[in-house]
Amino acid sequence: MDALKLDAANYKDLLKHYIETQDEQSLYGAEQISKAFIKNNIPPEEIVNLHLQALAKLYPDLPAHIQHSLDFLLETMISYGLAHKEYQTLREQQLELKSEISVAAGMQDTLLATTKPVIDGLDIGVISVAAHQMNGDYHHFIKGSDGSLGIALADVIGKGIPAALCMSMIKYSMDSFPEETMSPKAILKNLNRVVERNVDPSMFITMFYAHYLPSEHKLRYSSAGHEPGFYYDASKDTFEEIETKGLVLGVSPDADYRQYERVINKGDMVILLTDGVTECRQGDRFIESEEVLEVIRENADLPAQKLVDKVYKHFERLQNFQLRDDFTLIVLRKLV
Amino acid sequence: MDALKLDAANYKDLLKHYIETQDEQSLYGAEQISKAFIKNNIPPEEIVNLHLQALAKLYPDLPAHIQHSLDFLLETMISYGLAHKEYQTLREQQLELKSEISVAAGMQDTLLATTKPVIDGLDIGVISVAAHQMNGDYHHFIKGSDGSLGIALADVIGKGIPAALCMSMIKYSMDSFPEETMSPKAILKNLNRVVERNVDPSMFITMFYAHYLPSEHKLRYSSAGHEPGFYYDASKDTFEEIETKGLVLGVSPDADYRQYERVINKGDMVILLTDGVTECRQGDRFIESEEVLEVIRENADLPAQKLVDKVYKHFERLQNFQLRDDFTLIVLRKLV
Amino acid sequence: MNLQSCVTIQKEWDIVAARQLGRDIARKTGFGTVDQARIATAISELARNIYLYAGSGKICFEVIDNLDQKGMAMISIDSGPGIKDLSLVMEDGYSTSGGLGAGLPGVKRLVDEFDIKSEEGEGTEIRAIKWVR
Amino acid sequence: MNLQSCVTIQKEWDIVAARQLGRDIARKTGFGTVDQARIATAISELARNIYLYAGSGKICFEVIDNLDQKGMAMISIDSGPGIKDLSLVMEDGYSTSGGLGAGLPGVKRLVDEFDIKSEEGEGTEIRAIKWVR
Ligand SMILES: [Mn+2]
Ligand SMILES: [Mn+2]
Ligand SMILES: [Mn+2]
Ligand SMILES: [Mn+2]
Repeated sequence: MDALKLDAANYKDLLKHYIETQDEQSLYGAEQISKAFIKNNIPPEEIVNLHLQALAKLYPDLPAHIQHSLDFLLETMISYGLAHKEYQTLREQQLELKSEISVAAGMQDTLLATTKPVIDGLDIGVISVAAHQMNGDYHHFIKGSDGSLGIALADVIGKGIPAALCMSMIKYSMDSFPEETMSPKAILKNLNRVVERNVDPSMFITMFYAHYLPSEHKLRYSSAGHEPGFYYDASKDTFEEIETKGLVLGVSPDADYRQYERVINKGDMVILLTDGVTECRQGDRFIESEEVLEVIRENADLPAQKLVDKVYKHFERLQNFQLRDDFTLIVLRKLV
Repeated sequence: MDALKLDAANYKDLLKHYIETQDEQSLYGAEQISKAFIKNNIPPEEIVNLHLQALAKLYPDLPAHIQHSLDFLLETMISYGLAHKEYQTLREQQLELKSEISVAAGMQDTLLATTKPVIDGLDIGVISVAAHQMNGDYHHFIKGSDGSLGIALADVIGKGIPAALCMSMIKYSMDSFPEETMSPKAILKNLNRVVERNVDPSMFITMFYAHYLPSEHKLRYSSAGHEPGFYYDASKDTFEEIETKGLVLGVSPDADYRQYERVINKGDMVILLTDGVTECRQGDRFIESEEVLEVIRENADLPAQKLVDKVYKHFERLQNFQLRDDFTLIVLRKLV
Repeated sequence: MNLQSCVTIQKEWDIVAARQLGRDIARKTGFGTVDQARIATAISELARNIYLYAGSGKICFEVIDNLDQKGMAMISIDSGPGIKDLSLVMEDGYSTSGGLGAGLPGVKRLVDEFDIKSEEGEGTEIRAIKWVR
Repeated sequence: MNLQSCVTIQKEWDIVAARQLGRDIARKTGFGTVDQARIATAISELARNIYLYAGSGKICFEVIDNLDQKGMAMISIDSGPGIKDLSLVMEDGYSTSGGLGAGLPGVKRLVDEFDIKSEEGEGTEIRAIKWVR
């Protein structure tokens, strides 16, 4: 409250100067002093009181009705002061919760960390950004001893902490699979059983699993209800949707997954994504898939990593820097 | 903003009445109207503006210096208005976070659920209560095909969300162990490696693993820095601490765990617990372990489940119904 | 010695009477304008609480004059249904007012000391103290 | 057609000049007292941002007069180091002011439309629009 007394003098001087000159500088001063008040936890009703006292000193003959009117104004500010105090409590609670979540997010990052592998003749770009602190998208690269590459991409329906808990399950389960079962349909079948057993029925996971065999120029893949990716055919300069069928994980214990295969040629790209990419929203408008492909096409001559970074920046801005869903985009480009 | 216009007239009338009478009723009106303003998301600077306009209408000859002074006051309120808007955003975020955590807590409950097994000649009581929404204590019963019983009891140092994520790891890892390795020291050695690899160094887990072999009347156990349990010897009617040595999980990758063994006779009890039981606090005073044993002794003739429930109720009340740490207590009593 | 003055709360109008008496006592006790307004708001909340949930009760005031401190206690007493879950009621944003900083958490914020006792079926007693600064 | 008026920001005093020009334009455009004050505060934040992080830059104003809407754009342009993590900067309470509702999230709250472009090493351009109600 000593700070308040000091500021009271300050306030009176600024007010006097403003009344005399009506200059912008005093108003800038008003802004500064009110920020200092907020920093010192001084509620708005104190400002009204300060104002009344300053006026009374500056104008000893201040009419009674003006004084009474300011008493009335002060009374209306008490509720705002209460809301302001609740705001301060909320801020503290929020900070505590956020730091708890950030520890948890750090743990999750460590746990789910995956390294972009180096594969001869394959240019890989990947970006995964969480909408909130914890990422409910999951991607993982597994380099096989035969030189092949496994790519897992999953999305929990739901965000935040519950989604993150789910994702740890996927990770631990995949870790426990023996390497031989790297066929996409077998992996999805196994995971489906784990999810069905362990996760409550209101929670679903979509997943795309791809297995790239460099020696055969082939991509094998299966999907569990995951957002379809795109295939860029360099010879025709066209994009086409990667069509797949498959039930989301966790619905039925006996789900079987179809496995697809396609040959990949030089310059072709495989684009895998989660619905956070295709369901970007600009204001009230959902973007169209074509818009994603357009941005990819515009930047198609960039290396894969620069390409995905650019696409992310584009849609980050479009959404006003507030992602509505976790955003994961993987691009594979066959170089030779 | 139409509500604002309506309220403007209201405000002016109330103000006029107050200036004329200075009665309490107008001030009560001021309180009510300001609550309505807050409900309608009207920031404090609008109130000052309302006030100025009301005054100008009530006193057409309002002196210029009063007008200017209120303009100045209005300027100081802009920052309060901004803080107020941030407060509203915070409230929404907080509600969202809390509901997220409650979903996650539900998932964790499902995930970590364990059934108290039925073993001939063994009476089992167990209670586990979280201090906050998510439980950082973990216990699990595993009934072996040979009729033996595995009991895992763990405590993450730390509470809340990060602790919960840790616990899922323990659960998934244990699920993936083949059944043959049910020896306590092997299980702790395995888990220690998992924790060391996956969890950040600031996070520790203490664990007690016991394996009860009914055919041999034996209990084998190992501990990773866990709060010591107690052994009740029915023939002597005495309690003794179960002494164990062993590093907490996650400190060193190569930790080895000693395994202990003890014969259990009819009427004997094995009491396993986490530090939330022994470190109950009453006001500023920590309770002594003896106090726990006293309460157990007082209720020793109850069935094991009733016994642990009674102990919990005792310490819940002692702590004013606000647990400071997660509380888990397991009692095994050999019946025959 | 503390002299108690009380206002019975039965209808909404009584809230104003309690505020009036409380503000008068606050002024005489030496509270400044801002604290008078805060005390009046706290009284509003306590009285409205009685009016809305207990039907009837009373708000009493005590002037506290120790050697080192001067202050005022506001005591709210009712024999209504009582409060089942105290920690819930004291949680921000729980009250039906939509968490406008009002309700009992609001009272707690407006004063320096706050104590509440409640038994289901027997009633509630709240004691709130504000000290002159 | 939009006519731009700009104020160069190099020293703290320039913040006041930008506010002054912005407030004058706001008044002439038809904004009320409260919105004038909000516009001035938004300008303060934009200008202080340039002054603190970019060293120098400018704040420009455009009056927008469509058939159905009248408003004012505040454009902040600098060639400073740029902002590395835009989402972080746009987060409440991130700014060094200790989350007093100020910083760029504060500007966003004070206006009706807000757009920001930033390239590391190249600079930042912010466009904030407020409409006359
Ligand atoms: Mn998701
Ligand atoms: Mn998604
Ligand atoms: Mn713990
Ligand atoms: Mn503990």
